[in-house]
Amino acid sequence: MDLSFWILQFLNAMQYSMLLFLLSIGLTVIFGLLHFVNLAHASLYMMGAYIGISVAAMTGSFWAAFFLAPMFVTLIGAVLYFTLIDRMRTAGPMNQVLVTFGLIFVFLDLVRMGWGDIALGLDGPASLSGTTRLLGVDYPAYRLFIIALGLGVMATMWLVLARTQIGAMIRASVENTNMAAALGINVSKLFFLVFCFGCALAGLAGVAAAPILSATTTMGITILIPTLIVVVIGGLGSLEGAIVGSVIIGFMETFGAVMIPSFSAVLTYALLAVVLIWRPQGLIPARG
Amino acid sequence: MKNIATKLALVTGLCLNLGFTMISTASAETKVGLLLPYTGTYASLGNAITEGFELAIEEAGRTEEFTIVIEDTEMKPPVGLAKARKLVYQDEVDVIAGVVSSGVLGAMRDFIHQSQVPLIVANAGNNLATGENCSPYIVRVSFSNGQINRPMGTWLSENGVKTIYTLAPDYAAGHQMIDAFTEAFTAAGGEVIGSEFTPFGQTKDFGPYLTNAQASGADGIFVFYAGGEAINFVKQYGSFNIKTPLYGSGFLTSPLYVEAEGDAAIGVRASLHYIPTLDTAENKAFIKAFQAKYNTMPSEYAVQGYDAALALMAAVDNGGVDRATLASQLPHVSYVGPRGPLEIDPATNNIVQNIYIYDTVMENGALTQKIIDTVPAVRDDVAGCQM
Amino acid sequence: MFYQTKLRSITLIAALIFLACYASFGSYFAREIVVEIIILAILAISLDLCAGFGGMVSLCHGAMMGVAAYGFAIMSAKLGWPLFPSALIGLFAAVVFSGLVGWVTSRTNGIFFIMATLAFGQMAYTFFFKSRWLGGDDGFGGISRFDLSMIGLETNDSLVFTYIGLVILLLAYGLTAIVMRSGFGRTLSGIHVNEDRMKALGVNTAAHRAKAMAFSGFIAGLAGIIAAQHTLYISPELLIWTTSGEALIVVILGGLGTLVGPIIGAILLVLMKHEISNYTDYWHAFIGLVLIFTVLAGGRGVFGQIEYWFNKLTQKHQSTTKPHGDDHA
Amino acid sequence: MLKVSSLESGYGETQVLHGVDMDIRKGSVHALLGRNGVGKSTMLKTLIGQLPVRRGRITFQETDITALPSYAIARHGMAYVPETRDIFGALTVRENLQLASRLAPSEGAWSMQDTLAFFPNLEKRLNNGGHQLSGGEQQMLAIGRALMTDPNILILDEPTEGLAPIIIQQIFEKLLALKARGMTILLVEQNLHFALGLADDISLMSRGEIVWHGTSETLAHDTAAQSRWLGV
Repeated sequence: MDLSFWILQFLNAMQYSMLLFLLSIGLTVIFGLLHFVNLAHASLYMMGAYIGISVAAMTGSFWAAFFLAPMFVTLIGAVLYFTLIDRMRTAGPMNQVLVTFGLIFVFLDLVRMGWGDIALGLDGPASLSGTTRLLGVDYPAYRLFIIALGLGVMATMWLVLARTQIGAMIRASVENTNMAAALGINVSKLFFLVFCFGCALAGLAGVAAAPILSATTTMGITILIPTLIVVVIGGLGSLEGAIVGSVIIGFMETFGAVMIPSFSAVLTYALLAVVLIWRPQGLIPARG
Repeated sequence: MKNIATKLALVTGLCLNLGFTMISTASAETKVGLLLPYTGTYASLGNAITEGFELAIEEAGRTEEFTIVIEDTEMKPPVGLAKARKLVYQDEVDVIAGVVSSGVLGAMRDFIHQSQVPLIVANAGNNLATGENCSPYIVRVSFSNGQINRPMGTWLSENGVKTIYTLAPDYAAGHQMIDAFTEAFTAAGGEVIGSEFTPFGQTKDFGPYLTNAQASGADGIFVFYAGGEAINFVKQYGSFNIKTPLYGSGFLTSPLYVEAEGDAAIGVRASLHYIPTLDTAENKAFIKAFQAKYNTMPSEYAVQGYDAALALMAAVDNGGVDRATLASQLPHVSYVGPRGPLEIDPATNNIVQNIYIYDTVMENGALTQKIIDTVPAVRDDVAGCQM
Repeated sequence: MFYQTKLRSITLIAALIFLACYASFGSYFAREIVVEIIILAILAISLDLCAGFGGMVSLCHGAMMGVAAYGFAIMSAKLGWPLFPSALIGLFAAVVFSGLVGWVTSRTNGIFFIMATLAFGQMAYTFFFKSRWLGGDDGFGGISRFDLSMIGLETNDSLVFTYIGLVILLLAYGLTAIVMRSGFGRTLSGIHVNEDRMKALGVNTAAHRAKAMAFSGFIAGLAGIIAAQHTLYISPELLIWTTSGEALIVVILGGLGTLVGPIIGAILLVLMKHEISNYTDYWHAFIGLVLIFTVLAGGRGVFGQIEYWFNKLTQKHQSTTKPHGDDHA
Repeated sequence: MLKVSSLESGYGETQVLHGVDMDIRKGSVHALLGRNGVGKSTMLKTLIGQLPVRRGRITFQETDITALPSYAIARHGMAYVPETRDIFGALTVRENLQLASRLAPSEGAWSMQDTLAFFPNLEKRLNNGGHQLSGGEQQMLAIGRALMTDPNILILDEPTEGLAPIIIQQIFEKLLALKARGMTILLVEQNLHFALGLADDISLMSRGEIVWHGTSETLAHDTAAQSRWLGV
């Protein structure tokens, strides 16, 4: 267990944290602004992976998939928004959970019809296929790319939220929708844009994860629980919460797997239970 | 496949209800219940087994002779048991074939034993089913978890691998596979210097485990993973550029998934009971027929379904006409199939078959399997089985 | 608050008679289906008393059921205890587990409560999944059914077993209805509507919620005992969160907070699943669409909607029942 | 300038406003007075589009805004300072102000400099979070934020509530200054003296209806109306 071992595990933890972050941030921002618990977010992640695989198969280019899949997923999200999400906004969390739970089933079978039951894989870009030397260890370049992507999205979102007019508008709307509207902010439009952005991130996470994880029909349901745990531990609706939650879960699962493997299966659940008993609103809840 | 079968059944049922029953009582046909998952994680396995099964019956030109009733187990033990009861009591099948998950097999075991309806297991590898919990009515034509892995343990040790690090998902089958390997490997003089079980179905990132395995300094890593987890594992192994060679249960680089694994699968050495590149007349004919019908390469699961049907037909040919005679004939089946010579061991009712050690290689721009060695006629110990 | 209205009594009796007839005159598999409905209906009633009256949407009801089933199976099949004491121990284990979960999660609400119960349920699931002694994910068999031969009942006969299941379903319903109608049930509804006010009235709301969960655990435990005796085999599948999710679908489909609704929901879901899976492997999508439609149609559920129409027709008696669907919308 | 006729509105199943008529002249300060719970805040919320109009009509500067969403009404130049002030605590004072500023301000619009000049107290708090302000500062910010939208009418819901007398005096002077600049103001107030000192016109509300209307001078002398409708 020398230093390079710990550096490797640190990078593993970072990579997993960033993947969780990409997924949970969309979910949490949508919740924070729309007060909508969108369980189908995980299905959009799955759609990102499958659409990515198809686009890559058609164009022969990973990067085409990387850019197009999130767009397609956004399109799906937009359709969902106008058919279901918008009219469910005031229907209360219980109904939202149920409707989007129903959507998970629908997407599950849509994927089975479209792509079949056999697990599929996506090849990462050739330029990132090898390993790169970093901090004295050889680490898969694609995984570094995921880390960079996560950090990049994180930094961009932080900048946009903290430093721009639209960021201030979003923060204001999260805190008090009515007051924001009374100041002339078109909150519905803002909601829609943020929802689309969240969907794009889910699709991005899906296509970005596909070269590391395979695409299976159950990938949406299996990622849903860790994503929800991240969001709930961090505090629903807050960017900081999503960051803290992803990093905690990513690091805990990674180091749990290495150090106390026999408990790693329950570690996350135990942490979730402890956090909710100790701080029922999560670690960094959103204002409002 | 199921759709067509059920639609046909539906049409017949609706239009010709009376006539249908008359026909079925008129001819001396055998009624088979296919009990497989068609939804959930194992749906692709269920479909592959069904394809193999139907191909064998069709090839033999005996579709008139066998009525197939298909039921979905959803990989849930209670559902599997309920469907088994339905097949036995309501459809009154003569024999049941299928069963993918060991949990479903475990749930059905007592019921099958008591109702004395023969069951041809076409996948579920639980050692206990042909060991401690064996039954004269349960015959397995697929494999046992131990059978696949023991030969690899011995073979690796004999071929210069001294230390091994093992990884498998943390569930019953994972433990059985690794235990069998470890036992054989240690018995042959090797040493397992590290072993980890990853949370089943939850593990997405194998990075931490791979890093651990590499750090252990073992001569090789031996793993059992199947399905989506196999793809993840092999791809992640490849991306870390790990120098420690990867060995595994052959499901790891099954032809069903090897394409999704891509280049990372090259050089992985594994053991399995069927390899599509097996150079025998039986296998070539089988592959040709399979490709003609389904336009895809058969997997080991398809072969298991195929052999389930072959075993059934052989038992019928030897005089099996009803539940009791089929049950008594099935353990005495032996023939040469796509995977080579095979027979049922009457002591355990488990299959006796060759285990192939193979490498996944790149040939003419496509991934394919190269057989390195054959361990002939691998037979399980009686291991507490009392018929 | 719960009222045993005429409509509910009639629907309950009609549902039980329907199930009895379906089992008696249907094919063999009809009995399997009816037992499946009974197990799901009892579990859904147990969830309805938490979610419909206490506002506690739990995702650990499968685990509550599973703990009872495992408790019973371990005592009887693994340790060789007699069946009835084993069943009592199973139920006791479920009550303790549920009460504990209810107690430690009593400060959480809404999605946080859902997630907290999910966490505890999944921990229980993982415990049994990983237990080598209990066969891990493969589970174990060797369970037997109650010996009721002294009162002339052969429980191994599937029809008799189905009838016994129906009786237990009726018992579970009756018990839950009585408790929900009592002061205990009223207080539970009061906590749901306004927890602070109940606190101000001197109610220990946390303890009350925990007790409600414990009682719910008892009812779920009944489902677990039936499930174990039905399959004579047990595996962790019973405890996984999707089992709870299915129960929740049933409650919503039938009508939240009505206790009769869950029975109707269970009948509908199970029959629908079996009918549709005869035609297509893609029945999940269908269930999903039904769920979406149910919520979009007002979220009252099938029975809740009927009750709503019925109450509109008979406005005179408007004081009796108010569909709970509205409160939770 | 702002004309309301037969307005009906409410929450859920309860109707609060039962046909309200009002006419607010350009450049005037109009006070809406009444006891607690008669529907004054409901009236304001309906005007700015937070509550749907059930019946009746709202015309603002010759435009029918009855069915417009809240944000569109705001963009027509109606600015609202709620009773609870609703400062965005997660935003800094500067952001609270910038948020309200129009992307394309009209000629002579309230700029950041104008607002800060008008409320010098806010200038040194610019980088503080909204949640760090005192009650008086919050009220200044709420008004300043409303001004940043460059309004044609300023709607204030009980601006003096919960504030110390010295702060109330400051607010009073600020509103007087705004009036002098020609700003149209609709004011809901509990503090009669505050209202009488500021308003030109007064409407008294009771049970969701306007029951008395006149100039503030008339009301000042009509003790009967005061005691009947305001309980003074």
